[in-house]
Amino acid sequence: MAGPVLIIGAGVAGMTAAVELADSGVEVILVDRLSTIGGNALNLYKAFPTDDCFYCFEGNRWRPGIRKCFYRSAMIDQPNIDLKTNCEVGDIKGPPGKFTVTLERGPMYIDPKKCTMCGFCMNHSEAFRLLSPQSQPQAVVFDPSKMDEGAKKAESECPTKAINLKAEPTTERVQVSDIIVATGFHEMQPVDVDEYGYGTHPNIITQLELAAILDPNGRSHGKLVRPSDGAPVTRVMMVQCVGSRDENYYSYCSKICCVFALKHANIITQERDPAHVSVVYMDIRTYDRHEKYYRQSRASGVEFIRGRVTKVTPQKDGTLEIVIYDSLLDKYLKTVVDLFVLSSALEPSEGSNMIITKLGLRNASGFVAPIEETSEREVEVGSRVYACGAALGPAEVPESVTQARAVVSRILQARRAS
Amino acid sequence: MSNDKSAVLLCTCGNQLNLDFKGLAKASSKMAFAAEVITHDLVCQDEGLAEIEKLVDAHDGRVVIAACTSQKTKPRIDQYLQTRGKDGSRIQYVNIREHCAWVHDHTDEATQKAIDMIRGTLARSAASNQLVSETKEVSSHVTVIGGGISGIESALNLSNLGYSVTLFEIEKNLGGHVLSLPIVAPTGRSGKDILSGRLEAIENDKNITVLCDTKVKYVEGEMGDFTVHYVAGTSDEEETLSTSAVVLAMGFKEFKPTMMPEYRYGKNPNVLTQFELSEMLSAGSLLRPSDGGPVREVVMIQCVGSRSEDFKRDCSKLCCTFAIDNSIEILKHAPEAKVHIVYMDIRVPFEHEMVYAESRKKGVDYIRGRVSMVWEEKDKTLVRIYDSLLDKFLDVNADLIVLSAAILPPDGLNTLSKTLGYAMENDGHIKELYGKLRPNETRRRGVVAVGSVTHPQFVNESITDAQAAALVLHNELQGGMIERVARGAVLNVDECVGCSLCAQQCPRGVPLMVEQKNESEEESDDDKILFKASIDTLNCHACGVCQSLCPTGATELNFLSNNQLWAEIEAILQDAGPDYPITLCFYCEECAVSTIDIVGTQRLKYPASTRFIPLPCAGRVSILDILKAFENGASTVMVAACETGRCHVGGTGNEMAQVQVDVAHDILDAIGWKGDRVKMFRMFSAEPERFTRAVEEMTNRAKTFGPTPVHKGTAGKWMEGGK
Amino acid sequence: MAETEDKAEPPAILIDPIDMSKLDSEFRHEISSMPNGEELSACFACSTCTAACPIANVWKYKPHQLIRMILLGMREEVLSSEEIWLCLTCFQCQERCPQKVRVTDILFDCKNLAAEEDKIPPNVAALGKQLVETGQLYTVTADWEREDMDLEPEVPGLDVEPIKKILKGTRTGRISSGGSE
Amino acid sequence: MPTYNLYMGCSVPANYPNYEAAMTRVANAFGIQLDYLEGVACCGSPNLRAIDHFGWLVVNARTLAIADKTGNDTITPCNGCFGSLKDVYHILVHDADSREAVNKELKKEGLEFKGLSKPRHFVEVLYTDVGMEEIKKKITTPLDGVGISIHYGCHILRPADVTEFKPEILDELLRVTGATVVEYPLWKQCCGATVLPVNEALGIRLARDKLKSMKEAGAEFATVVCPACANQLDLQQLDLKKSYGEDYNLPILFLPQILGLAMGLSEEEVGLSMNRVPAGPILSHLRG
Repeated sequence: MAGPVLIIGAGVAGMTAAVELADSGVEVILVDRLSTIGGNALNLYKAFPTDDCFYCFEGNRWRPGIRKCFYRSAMIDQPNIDLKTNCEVGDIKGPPGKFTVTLERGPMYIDPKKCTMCGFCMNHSEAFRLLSPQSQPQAVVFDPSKMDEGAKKAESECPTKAINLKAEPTTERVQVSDIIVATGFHEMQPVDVDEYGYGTHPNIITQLELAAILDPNGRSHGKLVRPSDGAPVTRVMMVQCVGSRDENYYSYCSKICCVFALKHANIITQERDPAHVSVVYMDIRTYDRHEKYYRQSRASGVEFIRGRVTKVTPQKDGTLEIVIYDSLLDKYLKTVVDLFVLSSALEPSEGSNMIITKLGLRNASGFVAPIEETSEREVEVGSRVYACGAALGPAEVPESVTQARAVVSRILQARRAS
Repeated sequence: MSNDKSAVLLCTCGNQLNLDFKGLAKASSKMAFAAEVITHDLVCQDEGLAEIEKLVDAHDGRVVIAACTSQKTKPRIDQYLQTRGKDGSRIQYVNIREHCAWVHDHTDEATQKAIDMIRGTLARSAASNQLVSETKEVSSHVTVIGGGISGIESALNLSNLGYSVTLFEIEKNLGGHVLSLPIVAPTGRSGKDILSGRLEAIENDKNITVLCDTKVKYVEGEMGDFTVHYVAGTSDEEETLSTSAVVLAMGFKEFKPTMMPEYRYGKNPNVLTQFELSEMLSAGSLLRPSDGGPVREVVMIQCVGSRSEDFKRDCSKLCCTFAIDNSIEILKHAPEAKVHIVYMDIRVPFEHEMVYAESRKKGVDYIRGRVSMVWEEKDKTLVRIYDSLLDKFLDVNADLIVLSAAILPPDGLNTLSKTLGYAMENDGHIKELYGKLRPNETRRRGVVAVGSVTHPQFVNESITDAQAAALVLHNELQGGMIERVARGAVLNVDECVGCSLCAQQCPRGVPLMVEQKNESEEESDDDKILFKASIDTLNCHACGVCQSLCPTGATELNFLSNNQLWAEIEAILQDAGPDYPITLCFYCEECAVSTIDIVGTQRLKYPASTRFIPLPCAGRVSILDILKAFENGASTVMVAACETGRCHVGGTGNEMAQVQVDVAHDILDAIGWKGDRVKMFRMFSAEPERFTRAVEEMTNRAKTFGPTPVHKGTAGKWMEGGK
Repeated sequence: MAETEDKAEPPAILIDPIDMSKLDSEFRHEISSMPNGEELSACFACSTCTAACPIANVWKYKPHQLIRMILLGMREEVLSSEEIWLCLTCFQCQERCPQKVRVTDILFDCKNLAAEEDKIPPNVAALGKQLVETGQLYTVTADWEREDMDLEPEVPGLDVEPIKKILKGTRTGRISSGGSE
Repeated sequence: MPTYNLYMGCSVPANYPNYEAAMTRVANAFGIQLDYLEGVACCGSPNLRAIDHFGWLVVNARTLAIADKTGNDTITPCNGCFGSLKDVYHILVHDADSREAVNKELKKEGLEFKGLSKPRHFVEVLYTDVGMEEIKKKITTPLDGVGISIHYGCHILRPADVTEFKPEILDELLRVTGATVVEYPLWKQCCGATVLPVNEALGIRLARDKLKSMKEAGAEFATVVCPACANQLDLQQLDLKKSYGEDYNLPILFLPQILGLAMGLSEEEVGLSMNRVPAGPILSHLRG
């Protein structure tokens, strides 16, 4: 029997599932724990395999065209979609088809339907800000820790009365027929991979942090600079498989780090002020057509060293001295770099872990796994429970989209059958 | 007449916009096409929406809304009106917030820009048509070409969604490569096992017709009305089948490395490809082909033909996993056997890495390096390997040498594309509509591609593909009753001269050239066949490329006719002159509008001497439109479009625009103007400075080039064109 | 992988790393700007060239290592290596390179660079000298053999002077005249 | 049959008049006219290329420039010369700068490289311009069943994009004589000639491996189309007795010699006596 579908996580996968279901006339409740949706996509600047803005998103019947910019996805104005940001899933009860789910929503200081981003509140108080020009919903967010007089003035004079500083957390129970787990991934913080010294020095960063530096909407307007002192970067070293393919951390291959790293290497060597980039690797894994990134990076002078990093030693001038073992030359190399970038493992998001335990799902290295070990249907993870995107393991955008569509396809099929 | 007048609704965004709204209202009310002017503080809130509804009723749907970006307000307004059964299809939008108030320092300049753009939009609105929702009934039959795992899964999923399916397989029976896989990662089950249940389901599904040993020769037509031409078995009797949509699921072809002498493939029976080994293993026997002797030592060689400029440039993705799975399988048959895998980079995604580890524990020996040569001595097969980590050469006396040969697209994709009209990748696979967000879809509506026809895919990925593609077709066919607002190109057949430019250049291959029954009037044409275009507006993606190319104006977008656009150009440039040189910017409502909006949201500043005209796609702009702009007093013209290779209609809209701009540039040069007064720019909303830089460039040119011949009155009228 | 298996740092004293800042980062451009060098950077160190080489086993630096060294900028080591002169010029490495790197040709380029710095094995230098002096590598001694075969004793059309003249003016001349001008 | 320039280089005329004679006689038999190029000498390869790229370019460009004046293609019987001429031709045709620099030098002699005369190997001309049918007609005393291994030589095969030569050409030219081509693992391997000056032991080792491989594959004798290769495989066999204590006794014949014999030329006419390893088997076969 029909009822709304709950989608947990509003990244690429979750949103695709939501939009496809809505288009097919199925009501969905789309929840995300953050106050702007889009997941990791919003922070990645450029996306492979097409190398355009990460935050563009599938078109649909409401927005014809094959894709649209993210801020136009009008998630709060689409029929059949009930978007709940700043919202976590509490306990889940009841039989498949009749799940009763508790949704715990943080205080809604700003009513996204009312906010017009006119800027009035931001002019009066630091407490209000726009997370990203692409943020969805298009609305400011309020940070209670920065509460001040201006905020109160803003509340009383907001043209649309969109602000409620006294907002309280709310809890509601919803009944849903199916659950889609789209909780995505999280980039491992390699703090305890001691040989790389992450966290001990500002110029030792992860690929996601590098993406933020390269993003023209970011602090340095896309210029490649050292976090320590904002000085231009002339030498970068990236090291692959940090926490991946490593029995001490995650045994699996995180699958997209190589492409991710080479994409950044290409942006640096081809679109930014000249800088020398070297990549230390065990195996370069540019699967399939991604080989293109490997070809291009070699052509644009990126230096590849097959081996491992032996030693990282910070220097007084903010640079880092690095000793690498080159397994093809069987020699040790020593160099000095401004920026040391770790291609850190992709790990399951906290969300996934929580859902896996609550719904008693199988897991694959902590990610959501198909319903049976021997199952070849990757998106069917439980009875009336589905998963798509990086919740199932490291995935690229197109994979997430296909999996989301597959989920919707299966749900519609099941509904026809009953 | 009065019914070409529109109401103007000005939004002050809660009195937060730095514009002179009194002046704005005053000026607007004086405009020829303005019926009434209303200033409202919150158009996007319920009061505002109610106001819009009133105006729509009062003015036959002709309303010009001057507010923030339509990209945000339109969906809300559309839905509000739709739920009340009102028609909002004539509403036009002017962005006076992100495109005016937020980006210009001087109120009066920003206000003047808003005034001009409202005037222009009123002119567009005057000739706007109501768009009606149309329905079309099509058969709910889908054709699946290819009976491998992805084809089988497609058939089953489509059947579940209520479609009747014909499944074509060129071989004697269904199953494809998977039939011969001893083990299917990550399930641990055999290919046969994966298939058996499905084959049964197909048997018992009366909605699925299976045609094995049958070759599809070609498919013609368009969504809802395709005709499949095929021949069964050895007969050369061609049969046809009419269907509404096509699923391409022909799988892949394994490379046969006969032209690589170093491996002796095809010369030495003990040298096999990885798939040939799979067949051997799933047949249950592991013997030395040359003499049926036992297999004690196996050498597998990775990247044979893959990652090679001579054969296949890219990685074949599956080979490493296949090799590892097969090596473990070999050890099951012959526990004492030694297996060496010679590789350059081992590439096993996610948890396949653990299978890699398992194989190492089981004793599979991995050699990073390459093979020098394979040769025979008496009845022995020897292989010499260079180990790049040991820096040593190793000779192995091998019973089996297994080449992980490249995975290539299947034969016949090119032929089929000729009539079916999907696009191809350079590597010979089928090109997906948009690599990032529109996988499985192709350039042609109603044609989807699943499994390895687009790129090598694992079994479970192919299955997911098939499930997803079924949804894509279901969204298109809507169970046989297609219902959609007919927003797109409309063809006036009488005006068509059959030049077929539209059919050749449409990014989505919508226009078809159909033979005309020769109406006997002009018998002078000695019975030569006359072709004319035919356009199904429901299939159209409304980019306007056909319109910008059509020499006779036979095809036009039903929401942006030539006269509408030309009227807008004339009106928006009404006061354009030499003293305040105007840069007119045609921007596409894809990457360009986003970039310009983001510039606004970021409050970046640029000169206010700019005027904007939105187009669905830059491909809509024609040489004529550009010249009209100059004729009406523009000093410079810029076209803001999507990045190269990133066309939002799924093809070449932006490149067509580039052509129009280049030609316009040359024409200007030819008639003694400065060609550099027109230029095209590629927008990218992640890089808003692209737009501000572009505007700086064109406004500077406007200044430095000075008055145009039109301003000086020295320009000859080169343009009588247009109705 | 060694790193991840035991995380203990090797005692720094045992490591004598190559200081990359002392290497010649221009070397790769010097080579790739030469007639056959364009594809140099396409190398992905698969070592097919070494596998294809019939004599790599007697080389200290293998072909793929020489290419690595060029990319890294180890100019001195490459140009003074014996290997570049040991190359058979059989072109098997070049023929089989999956990335179309012209390995043999690049070694020719290296030899020329070495020659420019007078790093030439004596016997090769001698051959150069002989070319400048005689205009040919082999001279007819047993002309009776030619007569036996009814061939003119003197090779028809042979004229060594122009070649001697040309080579005197090029690097060969400089090398064989000893020091550089 | 067209006329060709004949570029002998220095090794064949000095060391292998038998090759030179066999070639000219076979050529005559097919009515091919060979005109010795006037005023040319050594190609210098590959040692010259190694130490003096530019000098090597000019020297060979000069040969081709002289040939240009005749408008005819230029034939050589030597893989070394063939490799040099082909390579230089390839470079000058594809690289305008080198071409300009080289022509600047040649101008001093009033010469210019135009690229009109294509460098070609004698065997390739036989295969392409004469054609197998014509050759077949001329075979009077076939070498039925004699097992022959082919040493192609590096510079005729590689780099393939430059030499544009296919190994099948030699296979077919042999088969047409009725002989059996004996395949052997090391068919691609170098004869070792190039390293002799730098490392003689290594050079000899390569020749020896080559001979060993042929012999073990069951070759009765072997054929070459290059004087340098002949030095290594024929002459060297004598030293191998000393250095390795191995006696392969594998006769090495130039392909035109074999072709000539099959076409009825006498041993004297193809100068068989000058081959270092006596060609016993084939003679007995022809007599028998």
